[in-house]
Amino acid sequence: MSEKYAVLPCNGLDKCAGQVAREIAQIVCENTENELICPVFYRVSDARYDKIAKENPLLVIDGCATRCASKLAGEKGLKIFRKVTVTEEAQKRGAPLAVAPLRLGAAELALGAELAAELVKAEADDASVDSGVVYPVPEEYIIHKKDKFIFRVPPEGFYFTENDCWVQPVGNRARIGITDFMQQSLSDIMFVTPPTVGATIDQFDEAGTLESGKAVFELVSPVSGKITAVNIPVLNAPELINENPYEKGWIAEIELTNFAEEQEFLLDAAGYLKVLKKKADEYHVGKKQG
Amino acid sequence: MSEDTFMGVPRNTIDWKPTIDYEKCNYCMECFDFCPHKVFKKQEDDPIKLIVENPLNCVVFCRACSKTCGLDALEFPNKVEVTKKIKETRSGVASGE
Amino acid sequence: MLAKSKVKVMACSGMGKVYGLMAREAVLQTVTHLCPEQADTTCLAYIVTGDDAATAKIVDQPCITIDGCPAMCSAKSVEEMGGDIKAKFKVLDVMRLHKGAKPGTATELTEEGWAIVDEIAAKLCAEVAQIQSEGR
Amino acid sequence: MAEELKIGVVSCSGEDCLGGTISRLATRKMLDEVRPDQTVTICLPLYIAGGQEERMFAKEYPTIAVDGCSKACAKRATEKYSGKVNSVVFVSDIIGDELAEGPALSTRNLTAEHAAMVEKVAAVVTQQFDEILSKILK
Repeated sequence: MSEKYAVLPCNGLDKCAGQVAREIAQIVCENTENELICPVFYRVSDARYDKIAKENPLLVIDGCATRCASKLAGEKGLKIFRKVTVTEEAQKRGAPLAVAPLRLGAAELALGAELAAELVKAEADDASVDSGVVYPVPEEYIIHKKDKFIFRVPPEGFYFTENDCWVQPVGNRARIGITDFMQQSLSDIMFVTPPTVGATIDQFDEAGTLESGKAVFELVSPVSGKITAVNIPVLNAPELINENPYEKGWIAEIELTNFAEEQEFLLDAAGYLKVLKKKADEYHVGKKQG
Repeated sequence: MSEDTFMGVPRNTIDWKPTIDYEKCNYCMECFDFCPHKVFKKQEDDPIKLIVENPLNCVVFCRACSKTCGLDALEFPNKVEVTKKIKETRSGVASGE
Repeated sequence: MLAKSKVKVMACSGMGKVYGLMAREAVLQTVTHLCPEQADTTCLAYIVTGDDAATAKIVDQPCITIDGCPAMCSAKSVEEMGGDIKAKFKVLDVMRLHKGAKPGTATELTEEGWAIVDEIAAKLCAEVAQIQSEGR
Repeated sequence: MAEELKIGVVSCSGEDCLGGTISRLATRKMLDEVRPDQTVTICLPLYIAGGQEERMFAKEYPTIAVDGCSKACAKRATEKYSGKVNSVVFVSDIIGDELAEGPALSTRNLTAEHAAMVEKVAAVVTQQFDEILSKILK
């Protein structure tokens, strides 16, 4: 899990709800390491905020149902990690903002503080989900070369399925992802739909999908268990998977339930290498060129 | 190739292939164009213009072609049951038939 | 008023993927139709050679790069040769706003591909205008 | 199946003149139609943006550079970063300097005349291609 979020408020100036959204964003950023995105500047220029927005989970704060901030996120191709709409929250609390004046009074400030506190707490909860497990980064890779393509396989610590997915177990936790061969077959990955955190899946169940201009690929989970985290940075920057699917390009973390038994059905590096060689010979990655 | 295996069991003992629901299929041929393994076959002169010709070519647990089908006309077996069956076959193979 | 130097808009013109062609076409559209007075391009291949005459065209000049894929060929080449990059764009980022779109091939674009090219060109042009207005 | 022989075709794909567009399209024609199974290409700027893998290109494949104009960017960049090229085809030699140095062309405005130029250039590339192959196979 990354340490901070990007916060995108609507900052609406013509409604009380928009002013509250601004207030919430400010309080949240004051109490966390989060980075604030100015929606006005972001609209006219990608450069200033693109990196922050793409590399961190995105928290969107909309004032009213016009949802300007959500729409802006959509236009920029960003995935929203969490969002809150001020008018809806006010409604839930039985204190609608419809007639509130533009300048924030005590009641509006209190609402802002309350919603901000909830968001800060939710963020702390997200962080506690982080298992703190350290996944060793492969020091080197076994290389299989075919024409101008080079396919990497981590020599140890990883197990594979014949569906080109891997699992890296550490204690009772594991990361899962796709192999270098599958990454190259898909080419530039554009969309990542991760599995749901908290979901329990069986071995070989679907654990999310990846989509490129060429195809949709279903990640076949090598193991059973409960999804404990997803790799947020890859949602907005799927190229991390293309760059290295075993390291920064992992997809999800899972709490293992039955690894000892399931391992029997998985391949080690040598076993997967055989499968990979055969696949590479059969349909050497279509006609992708540099 | 007949010696093809998946997870250590002969491929032909695993029931994994798409089934075309002809009630839904409109022969758009997206799945045919997509599948690199020649699972499907076009039959231009037949009223049934598309069939599953090579079920054993289908990659076990792959359902990618069904994602190209806007009409949901491709069905696959239940993964959990197929896995169970594979595991049973494996223990059978291991214990010497 | 001081004559401002034109912003150099540089495409990767990648050969292998449709995104490279889209970057190329978006630049041609920008410098020949949308804002020929404010922007022009120069040959990236020439820049890549590292030739003095070529790099002189971009050294310390305001540049915008548009790349097809995350290899970022244009951005990296322009940076290496000393161009002052004001903004970097990537076709793939725009493609993500058009889920399921079929833009064509690295040889030829479809109607859908051309529509996205026009959208990218409009973005490039807006960025050019902003850079010039800020005197950056 | 024996490892098939492949030949690298690298074009300048330049943005300054018509020659760049024609070089690009002729190379694409080799990839798409003329020798699809034997042609490999690389994006020229990958010599800078890429890694070791890309810089090995001209060492690994016999390479033909297709250049739009006499600046010979595809040839020069390949030789500077990767390795010797086996042959250079100049679009400007085939369609004439004046035409080649005209403004760059969008494929939106491709005419039958342009298509004919692409054909001509691709034919010369093919001839070089086959010559290189026959030398290697000897």
